[in-house]
Amino acid sequence: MSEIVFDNVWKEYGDQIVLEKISLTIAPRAFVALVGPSGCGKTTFLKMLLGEEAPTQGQITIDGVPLVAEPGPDRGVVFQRYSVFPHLTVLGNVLLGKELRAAPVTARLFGAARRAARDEAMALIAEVGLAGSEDKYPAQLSGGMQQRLALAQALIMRPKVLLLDEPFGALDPGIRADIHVLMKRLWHETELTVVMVTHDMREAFTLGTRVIAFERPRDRPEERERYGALLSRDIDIWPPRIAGAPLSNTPDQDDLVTPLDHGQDDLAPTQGV
Amino acid sequence: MSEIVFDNVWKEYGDQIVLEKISLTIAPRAFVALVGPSGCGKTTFLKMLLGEEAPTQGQITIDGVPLVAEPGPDRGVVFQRYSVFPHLTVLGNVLLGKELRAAPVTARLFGAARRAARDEAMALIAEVGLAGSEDKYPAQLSGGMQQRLALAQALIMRPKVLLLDEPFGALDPGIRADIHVLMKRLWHETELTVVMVTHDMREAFTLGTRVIAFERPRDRPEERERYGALLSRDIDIWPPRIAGAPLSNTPDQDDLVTPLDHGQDDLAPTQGV
Amino acid sequence: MRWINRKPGPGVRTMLMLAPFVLLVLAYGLGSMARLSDNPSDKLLPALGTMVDAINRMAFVPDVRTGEYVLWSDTGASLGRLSIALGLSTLIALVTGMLVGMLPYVRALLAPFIATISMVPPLALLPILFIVLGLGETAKIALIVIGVAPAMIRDLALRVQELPREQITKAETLGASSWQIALRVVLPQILPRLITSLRLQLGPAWLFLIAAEAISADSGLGYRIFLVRRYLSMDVIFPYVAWITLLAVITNFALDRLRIAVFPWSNLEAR
Amino acid sequence: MRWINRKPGPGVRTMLMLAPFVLLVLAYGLGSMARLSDNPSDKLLPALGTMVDAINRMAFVPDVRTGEYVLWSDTGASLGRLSIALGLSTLIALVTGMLVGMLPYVRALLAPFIATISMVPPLALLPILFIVLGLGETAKIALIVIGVAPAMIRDLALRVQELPREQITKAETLGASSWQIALRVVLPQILPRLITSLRLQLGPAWLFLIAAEAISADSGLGYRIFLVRRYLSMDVIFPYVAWITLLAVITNFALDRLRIAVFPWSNLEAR
Amino acid sequence: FAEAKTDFKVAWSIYVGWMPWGYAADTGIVQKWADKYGITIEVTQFNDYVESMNQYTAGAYDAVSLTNMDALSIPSAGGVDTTAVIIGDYSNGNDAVILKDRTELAAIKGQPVNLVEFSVSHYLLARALDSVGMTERDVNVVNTSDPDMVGAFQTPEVTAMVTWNPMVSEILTLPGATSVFDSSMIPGEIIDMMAANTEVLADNPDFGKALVGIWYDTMAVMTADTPEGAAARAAMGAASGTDQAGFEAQLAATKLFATPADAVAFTAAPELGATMDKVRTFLFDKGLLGSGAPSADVIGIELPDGSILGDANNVKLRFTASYMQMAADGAL
Ligand SMILES: Nc1ncnc2c1ncn2[C@@H]1O[C@H](COP(=O)(O)OP(=O)(O)OP(=O)(O)O)[C@@H](O)[C@H]1O
Ligand SMILES: Nc1ncnc2c1ncn2[C@@H]1O[C@H](COP(=O)(O)OP(=O)(O)OP(=O)(O)O)[C@@H](O)[C@H]1O
Ligand SMILES: [Mg+2]
Ligand SMILES: [Mg+2]
Repeated sequence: MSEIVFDNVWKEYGDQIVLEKISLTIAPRAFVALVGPSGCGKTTFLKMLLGEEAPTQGQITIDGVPLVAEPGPDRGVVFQRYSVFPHLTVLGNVLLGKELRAAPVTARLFGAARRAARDEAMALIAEVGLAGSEDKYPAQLSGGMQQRLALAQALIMRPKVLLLDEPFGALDPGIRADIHVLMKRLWHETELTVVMVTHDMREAFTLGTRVIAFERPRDRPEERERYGALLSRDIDIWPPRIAGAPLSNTPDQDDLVTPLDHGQDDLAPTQGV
Repeated sequence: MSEIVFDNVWKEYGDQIVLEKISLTIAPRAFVALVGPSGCGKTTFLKMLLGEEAPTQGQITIDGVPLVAEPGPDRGVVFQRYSVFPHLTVLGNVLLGKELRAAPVTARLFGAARRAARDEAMALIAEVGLAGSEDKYPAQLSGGMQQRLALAQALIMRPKVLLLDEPFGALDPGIRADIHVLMKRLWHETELTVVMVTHDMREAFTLGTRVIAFERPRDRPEERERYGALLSRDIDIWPPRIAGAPLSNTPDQDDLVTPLDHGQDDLAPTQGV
Repeated sequence: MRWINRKPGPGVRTMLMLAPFVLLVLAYGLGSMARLSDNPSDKLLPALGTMVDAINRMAFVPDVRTGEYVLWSDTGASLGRLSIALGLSTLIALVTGMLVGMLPYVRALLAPFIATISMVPPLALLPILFIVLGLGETAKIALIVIGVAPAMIRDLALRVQELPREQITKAETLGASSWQIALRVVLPQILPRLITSLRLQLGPAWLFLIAAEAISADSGLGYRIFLVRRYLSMDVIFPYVAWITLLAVITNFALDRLRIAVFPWSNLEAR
Repeated sequence: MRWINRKPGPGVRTMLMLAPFVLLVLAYGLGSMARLSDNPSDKLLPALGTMVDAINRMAFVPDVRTGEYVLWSDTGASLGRLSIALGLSTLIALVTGMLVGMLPYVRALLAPFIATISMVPPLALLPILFIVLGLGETAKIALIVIGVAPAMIRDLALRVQELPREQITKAETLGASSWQIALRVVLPQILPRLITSLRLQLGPAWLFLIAAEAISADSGLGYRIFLVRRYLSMDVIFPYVAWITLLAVITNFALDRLRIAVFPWSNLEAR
Repeated sequence: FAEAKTDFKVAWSIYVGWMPWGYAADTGIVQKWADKYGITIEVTQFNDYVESMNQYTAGAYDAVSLTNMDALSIPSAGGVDTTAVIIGDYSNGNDAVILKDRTELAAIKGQPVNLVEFSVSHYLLARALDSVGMTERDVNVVNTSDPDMVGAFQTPEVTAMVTWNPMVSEILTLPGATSVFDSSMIPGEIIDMMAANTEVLADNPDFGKALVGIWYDTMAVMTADTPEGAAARAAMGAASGTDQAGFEAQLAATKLFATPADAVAFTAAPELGATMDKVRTFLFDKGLLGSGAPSADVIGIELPDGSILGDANNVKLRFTASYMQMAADGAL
């Protein structure tokens, strides 16, 4: 069920300490939103979880087992950019994981195996709302569609952990609201622990079950190198969201956001000027 | 005092109609926020105002005079990216406009003229909060600092109109709040009409005196080419903000935004899930 | 309006495009007339009519010795060599470039060596090449490969390294092995660049081909140019040079079309 | 761990780097020994000792006829030609590249012509070059310029066009004229690329230099190589080729350092 | 190392005196003689003379066409024991010293002279200067590649040139060009021959016989005043980049030994020894007999009568009339 434990993890690049004494337990099926100022080490934290970077000190375990030191199919990922393959169509992108798993040498599927994988991929593509675009290349999709594609591509591997590094940072508010709905549904329906880095507070609190903030307590230039960021806040959302629990009928505030309906709660504070 | 008038302006690229029947009067010293979905023609609108693109039909006038068909020093601009020159230091970037104006052939200033321009530039640099970074290159600055630099660079020309194309889209919320304060102050203190494109509703309503939305009423794929975007909403902020009026002491909501203080007004709506 | 903002219309554009070519021909014609009026048997700048005769002789009259149409057999021989050599270079560059670009061990091993090799002037090593590889087609092809492949390898290795790290990571999270990453992620993305890289090397490839044919051959465009150079038969050399240029320009254009046809996505990106 | 993720440590890295060079020397040694045991006066693969003798003779013993130290006077002659030619090419490429890149009219006029010219094999046009420019230094320098400048012009024009349109617009809003944009926005940003472009053309430039010196000269590295080629004096040719390679590698490296020193911002960007 | 073998490779390069080899290969004469001796002979054409000699010296070929001087300075000085199997012709005007706007050889003093350094042109220049009491110090030699001579002569810098045909006849058609000294004034000193590796020849005398057989069969065709002869000369002209008339003009300046008997007579005459002595002295002066050679005697040259010029323990160049004699005797 994938409980992730960080046990006093430090990360240094050369002389620069990026993260200090991170100790943290992420419950199975949690949706952790990770926030913090630019450069504080959020991406570095994700990279360690991915296995791309090793901690300088301390240990990371998943279900008690030390983390494999390389990215693998148990952990899916979506980045802000470059998450999909520009040379593959939508279908090709989603199929890729299946093909890699099934055919170690050719990395391609044929005949019945391909048809089965294709059906699964098509279902997933429809689920993220890309039905009809199967034969398009990523460059022909909008930013929001590309990120949905990246999600579908990661989810077809049924990873235990899904890591998202500012996946929606480059999107329009309207598109972002759509994708939030999708994200929530997927999290409810799939057996997933999610760790998402975001710059957007609203997003963190809309989606997360838990919001974690990193901060550098000492951030004067001359101190930068000697001190890293710490885990400075850790808030559980209340009342708790529970994965798989039936979606309440009250629509999410975010889903309503369309450019001008926003007015109400934003006009108020600005009237002070 | 620069009143800008769009008189039934259409813009087409080849067969594709991008903007339709835009008629609009922008009052002197207005701060117009321009919103709308991606691809609806916001940047195209700005380009026409800049003089980079000519309207296919209709006319744009500033103070009754038809717009010069080329960008010039009366209209300043800040883009989301690439607004500053990577090969010049902060000081060099701000000085550039002065040098171009004063020395048509060498485009450089020497001696006393340079010292005077330098003093003015240094004052402006300090005003946008970059004092101390005069000798750094843009690549050594954070995104927020680069955008302040772009502002300073545009403002030293004392343009009548300042055009901003998603100038703060790539910035952190914390940094963005800082720059909003700066923007407001500059607008109050300088004789400026501002037109700002943004994706961020909050930003539009925090800064603008008037929010204009473009929308494509017909946006099915087969209709895309035949119909352009229209001016769909036009909201004056109430109570009106007036340029140059003393800043009220009530601090702007935005200025308070630091990552976690955000909680209050964002937690509420999400509890519904 | 500033000059940087002024754009010529389509008619003016065509005229401007043709102007330098027309000027070149005109300048040639005048120069030729001036020299020929001094010395009617001057061979350096033959009259256009003389060149037409020469083209006619080379292209449409069978050679007394071999009975072949010289221009066509020369073209065939040269293009044959060139295409084998470029095919080989492309293959070598693809394999080596991918290995160097992807695997840090291979990169440590080969990158400095290839960078050095690419600076060796191949013409100076011709004797060795001919002796090691014999005088047949092999040595000529090898000269082209040696002259062209190092630059292509370096270019491709660089492109492989420029692939966003995120893509490799993503592939790893999809369970890809090194081999699978090479096959499904790196290779297809590098192929369009391979074609572009090949286009950039067309000029040098012709150069080496001509140099090789100058030394030992009994047919080929370069062979013919060097053979008749002893007689300063510019009436043959000029058309041959123009023909080589035309072939190169066409190849260049065709390769680009090929890239767009085979890898449509590679043009979408450039938007 | 996947091979793409394995990185050699610094010690292993150095060893790997040296390995191909050591192997090359070893292979040469073995080949040389094998040939020399067949024919002790074989000249194709002379023993390393013979080469040291030759180096000694060329570099440290004055020539009986001229009293000069041959290696150094050859190097001086070649580097002199090369630097004048590369300086000229750089200048031409800078001016033309900027004009073609910035002004749509000039682009329409020259871009197709330059693309065509860059495909002409310059070696084939040597006779013309000689007659127009004489047999002296001018023709040699011109050959290098003709061989090298079109590629540089195209590269630079492309880079100028790649400058973000936003920068040009911004400059216009600061009141810049076309000339001022060229001087203060385009030129300084294109200069570092000019150096890189120059580095890429070092290989071809040496090639054309050697070809020009082979045709007519009385000193120069290429002259010497082709002169002693007549006697298959590989004991002189090998050290000369190694020396040329070394010079090219050093120039390449020095130019890159120069770029970083003079345009510090051009390296910041690459982060 | 050489031993009995059946496959042989012959290199020749494009020059008037060697064009018959290409013709012989094209028309089956080579095939005929190879079959007769049960061997194969591969004949390869070179565009570049120097490269053909280099290849032979490096062991890639068993026989090569070259001049007497180059045979001594390249294969022989390179340790390859070489035997002149066929003396085909000597240059009788094919090589010339040409001045621009001057008609006296003496006017060459102080001028730059363009020529292929260390080639027979260089030798011809030395002999020409000698004839008017000058040495190479009185001129300034500029190395110039042979295919570019015609173009080079038309540049203002070039005022004196030494080269060979076909360039000579092309240059002499240019205004102001005068031949002031040519090889007909030193007859028999610039000899064009077909030379083979001595060891290969010793182990495979049939190879030598085949070469001679091919050569004189071809001579018979090309010197004949018949339509076949004219066709042969036209073909050779085409192969060398000109036409029949141009080729015959070059032949006129070449003393071709049409019959084996003529060749044997020339080879066996005592003048050959005197010529080779002049040649080796010239080469020694230029440092071309090997660096550190103590005297012109380092390399032994065996003459047809068995006498040896130079070091008898280091004979690397041999002249023999025996194969041509077999042809003369009809003993092939
Ligand atoms: N490979 C590396 N080598 C050296 N330093 C690095 C490396 N990767 C990251 N850093 C440094 O580590 C710090 C944290 O970087 P990281 O990318 O994790 O920040 P982040 O929180 O993701 O920032 P952002 O919000 O801008 O994405 C930065 O100071 C960065 O310069
Ligand atoms: N130079 C051009 N040629 C052809 N079509 C263009 C050109 N520039 C823009 N367009 C088209 O005009 C439409 C509007 O583009 P524009 O960049 O103005 O949108 P936008 O509102 O700024 O979008 P975004 O929010 O993504 O920046 C788009 O459909 C675009 O494809
Ligand atoms: Mg990050
Ligand atoms: Mg836009």
